[in-house]
Amino acid sequence: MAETKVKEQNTVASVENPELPVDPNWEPVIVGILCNWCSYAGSDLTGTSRIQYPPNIRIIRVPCTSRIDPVMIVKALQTTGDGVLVSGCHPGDCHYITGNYFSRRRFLVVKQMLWTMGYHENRVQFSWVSAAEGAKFAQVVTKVCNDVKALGPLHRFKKEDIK
Amino acid sequence: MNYSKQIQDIAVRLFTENKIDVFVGYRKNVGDDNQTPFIFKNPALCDKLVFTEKSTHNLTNYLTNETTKSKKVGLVVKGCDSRSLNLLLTEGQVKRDNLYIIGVSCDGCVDEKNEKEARCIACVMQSPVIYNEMLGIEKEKKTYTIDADLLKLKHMSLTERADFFTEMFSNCIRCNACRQSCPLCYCDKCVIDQDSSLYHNGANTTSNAGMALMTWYLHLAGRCVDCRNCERACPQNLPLHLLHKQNEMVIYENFQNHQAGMYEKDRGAFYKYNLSDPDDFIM
Amino acid sequence: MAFSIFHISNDELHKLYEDIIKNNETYAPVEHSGDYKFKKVNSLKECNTDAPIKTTASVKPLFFPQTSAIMHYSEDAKGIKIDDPKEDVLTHKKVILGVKHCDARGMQVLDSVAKWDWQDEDWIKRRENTVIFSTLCVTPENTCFCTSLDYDVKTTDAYDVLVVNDGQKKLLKVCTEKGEQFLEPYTGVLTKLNGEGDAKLKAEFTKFKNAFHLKMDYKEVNAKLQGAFENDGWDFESARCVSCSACAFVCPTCHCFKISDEKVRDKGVRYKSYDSCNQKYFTLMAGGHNPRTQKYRRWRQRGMHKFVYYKERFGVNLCVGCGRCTVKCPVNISIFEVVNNVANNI
Amino acid sequence: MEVLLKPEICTIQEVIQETPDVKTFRLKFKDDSIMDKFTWNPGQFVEFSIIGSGECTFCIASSSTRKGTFDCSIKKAGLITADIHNLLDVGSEIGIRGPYGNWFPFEEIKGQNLLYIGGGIGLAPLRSLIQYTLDNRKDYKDITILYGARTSADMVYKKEIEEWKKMEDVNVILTIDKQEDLWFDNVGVVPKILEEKVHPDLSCTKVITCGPPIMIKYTLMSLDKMGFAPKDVITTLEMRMQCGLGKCGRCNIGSTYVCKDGPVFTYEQMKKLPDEF
Repeated sequence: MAETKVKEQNTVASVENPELPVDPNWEPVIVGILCNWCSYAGSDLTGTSRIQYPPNIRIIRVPCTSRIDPVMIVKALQTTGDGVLVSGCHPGDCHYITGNYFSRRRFLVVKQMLWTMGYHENRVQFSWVSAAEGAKFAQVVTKVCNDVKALGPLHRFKKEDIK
Repeated sequence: MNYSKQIQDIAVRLFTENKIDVFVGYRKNVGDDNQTPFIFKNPALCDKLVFTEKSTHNLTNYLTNETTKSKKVGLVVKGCDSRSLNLLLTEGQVKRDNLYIIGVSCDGCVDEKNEKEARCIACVMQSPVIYNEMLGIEKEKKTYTIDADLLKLKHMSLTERADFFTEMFSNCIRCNACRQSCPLCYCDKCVIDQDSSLYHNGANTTSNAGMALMTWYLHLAGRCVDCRNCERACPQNLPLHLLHKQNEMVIYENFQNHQAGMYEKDRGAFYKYNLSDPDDFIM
Repeated sequence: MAFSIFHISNDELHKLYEDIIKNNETYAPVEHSGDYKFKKVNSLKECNTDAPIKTTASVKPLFFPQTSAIMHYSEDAKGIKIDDPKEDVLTHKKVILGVKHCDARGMQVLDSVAKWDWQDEDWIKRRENTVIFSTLCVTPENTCFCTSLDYDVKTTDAYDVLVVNDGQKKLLKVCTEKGEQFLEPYTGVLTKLNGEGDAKLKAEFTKFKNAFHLKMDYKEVNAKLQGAFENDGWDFESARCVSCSACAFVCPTCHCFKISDEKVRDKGVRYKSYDSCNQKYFTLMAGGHNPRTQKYRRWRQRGMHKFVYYKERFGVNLCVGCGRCTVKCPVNISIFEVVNNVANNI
Repeated sequence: MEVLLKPEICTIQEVIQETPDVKTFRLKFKDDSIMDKFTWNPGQFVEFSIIGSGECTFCIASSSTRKGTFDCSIKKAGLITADIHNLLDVGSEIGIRGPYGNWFPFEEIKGQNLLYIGGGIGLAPLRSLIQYTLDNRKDYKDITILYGARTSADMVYKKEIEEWKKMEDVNVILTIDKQEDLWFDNVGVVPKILEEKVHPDLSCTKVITCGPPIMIKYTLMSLDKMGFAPKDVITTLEMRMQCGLGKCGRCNIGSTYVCKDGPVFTYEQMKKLPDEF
């Protein structure tokens, strides 16, 4: 009894749904979908430069951000992810010349659609991180991680038992 | 709005001139006043064709399946249907030479209760944008308005919206009627169908239904022409158009007022880009 | 054996229903945005036992849920562990009110597939523990044709009790031993009819039968369809089908299912869920061979299974004539129309 | 129903790479008491469940006379079979339920000459009956095995075929579709070799055949030509199945449930089915 009380005191209200308390010790799972040529190399640089960033991110490497079917983002949220970070080359720097211009359009639509469906806007975030921006990558991951931490675990539309 | 006689005459003419093998039109339903798609190869059946404000189905759906594949087809389209036809043509699903398109300048369709359909009130393109022959008077393109239901949804709080969609997905029976009725869903093997695929599962749980519908929405973003074949088809009467309208709105507002299928050779919004597309949401 | 027939006033019937709901786990049609679904109810106010058939989902999910878990499992370094099955709430003793008589018949028809060879224990238990109160429709819809098929509403024992309208009063026709036993504690409010009950029922049934728009000669259609495998009518009739599974999922007698796995990390569930022969992938085999690639082949399977094959195998017609598929079809294909047209297209 | 669909856990004892895309898995139930109770007749099939992937139907390719383990030969063809090939190795656990379906009429064909005609992976269901008949050799008269494959590399059970060849009372005829180096047996498609090399006694010979649909089609035509009565030709039908219990409706052809009334049919029975193939 005493224990639960302590626990309750330690929780903070979720930004997404104030009625749901969040345990501050809870660690989210962030699915990071990174483009091979910039962001993935950027994350490598973060590591080799020994810059600290939260270990919550699970990285999936894709050839280009335009290879990402928005369904992948939705799928990540449906299974294990509490948040998704998609990162690619800066506009104009795409290894395949125009890939990220196409994906930029999709990102906007998928972000808005998920928001309309009741996902908090911070659940899905996008960034441009070049291969030289190791420090930026650490910043981005830290920001996404903190944002999702404030939202609490994602329960909505998760795989669950039968209706 | 009644073009039954004209369409019958045209169909007879096309059959006698040997211009078509199959005709896709509407006929009256047996048993009630509604109409149903009518696909036939026998010229003698032409007199069953009708076209009134009850002709609501989008017949371009039939162009991509086996009934009409690689045959010469005569087809009736309204304004909205012609837009999806444009997309099918640009996406290489049908050959223009195989089609004889009878465009009808439409005044709006009515539903089962004889009230004008919501989509027709907000319709932007009542006259067909592609046709061989047009019936009725050509009408001007109307200005885009945001869907009233969508606006209502937008004013809800985040949790209310989430509840709304959880409710919607939990009512879905996953019969795939929406996908099958959609003229732009022509894939031979749909990613939703593949059992034990990475993305989808056949079991009907709320999350699986949601996943399937979200996939469908995202694959139709920038291509949906708001014919609402899906919503009419849904046996559970789910408000399927909402997220289509949402995507349409985002695309219209952000990508140079793009509306799907308005011109011949027009591609979906995601097949092109602009250097000045918004990216302020990206870190 | 002749079972009792009772007379009861509308108010008394409501009271009887209230009593039943109070004493039993009861399911009845509950409205949800215009549509009715069978759900557990706690009072008569929540439900509508006279819900129209057009908008009422069939009672099938109470015996054969759309999705049910076969097993839960987990996997670790030691191997696979299959969890013990959870309790099946549908096998509890329950009463269902307001079942359409065609639905009840559908459940009876499905008994034969559940009970041949391998015994479907769950189904049998669910059936045995359920008392079905059926309501005879007042006016048939223009899509219904239940009276044209191979069973007689007058004599069938697909339901335990049938409620028939008789002016201001209701007739309760008990059809099975189970129904008789169930009604025993409630006989206080019921007036037993002897000779005149049969006559009254007969009049009501005749009235009911005459009200139908759709009528066919079942024997003739069945006989003609047996030779209709190569009939090109299937092609013509199925041309406008969009190959969705709405018809199968709302049908009270479609019983095909698929088995699919869903695993996240090391835990998973195996589901059994509805499937439909109208889908292209239904018979697709590994390696790409598919005997039913064309729409007309799939429709032929559907039509013939409903009207010929099942009868051939189990002696009953699979279609019960509720007309739900016609109502829910995106392009208004009516199975009545299709089988009649094919049968007469020689 | 849910209880009937629950599998028992099996461990893979051995994996044999037969051809580039066929592997034979030797299986054993984790629980020995189930293994003891598990009996099957040649021609029956089991449902494989790969945890996380799904279920798939395979016939048992070994005879119940060789107890202790059972074999299934699997060709990589679809999603689940690809998972089987890629994910499973010795020691992996899978679920098995079964055996289901009917079997080759091994009692009725006693005292007869047997002619086995197999093509490609189609030897797998035959192997179960071949093993059975070899183990009860005295009950049967002449045994002829005609086996064809596209190339010599596509032949399954190579070791076992060599053993059969060495047996004096078994006549083995092998063929491949096109001539290869170092191939000294017959060349040509199965129906052609059948007509050329096999001269059976029509009065007391039963034909048991299994293979790809196109081979079956022409083999049946050849057998007709040779004068076999349809009731003497036994074959297996291929149809997608899921439950194996005659409930799920997937394998329905006419009023027949292939999973329950089949998969073994005589040519005579097959002719009566609606022509869906």
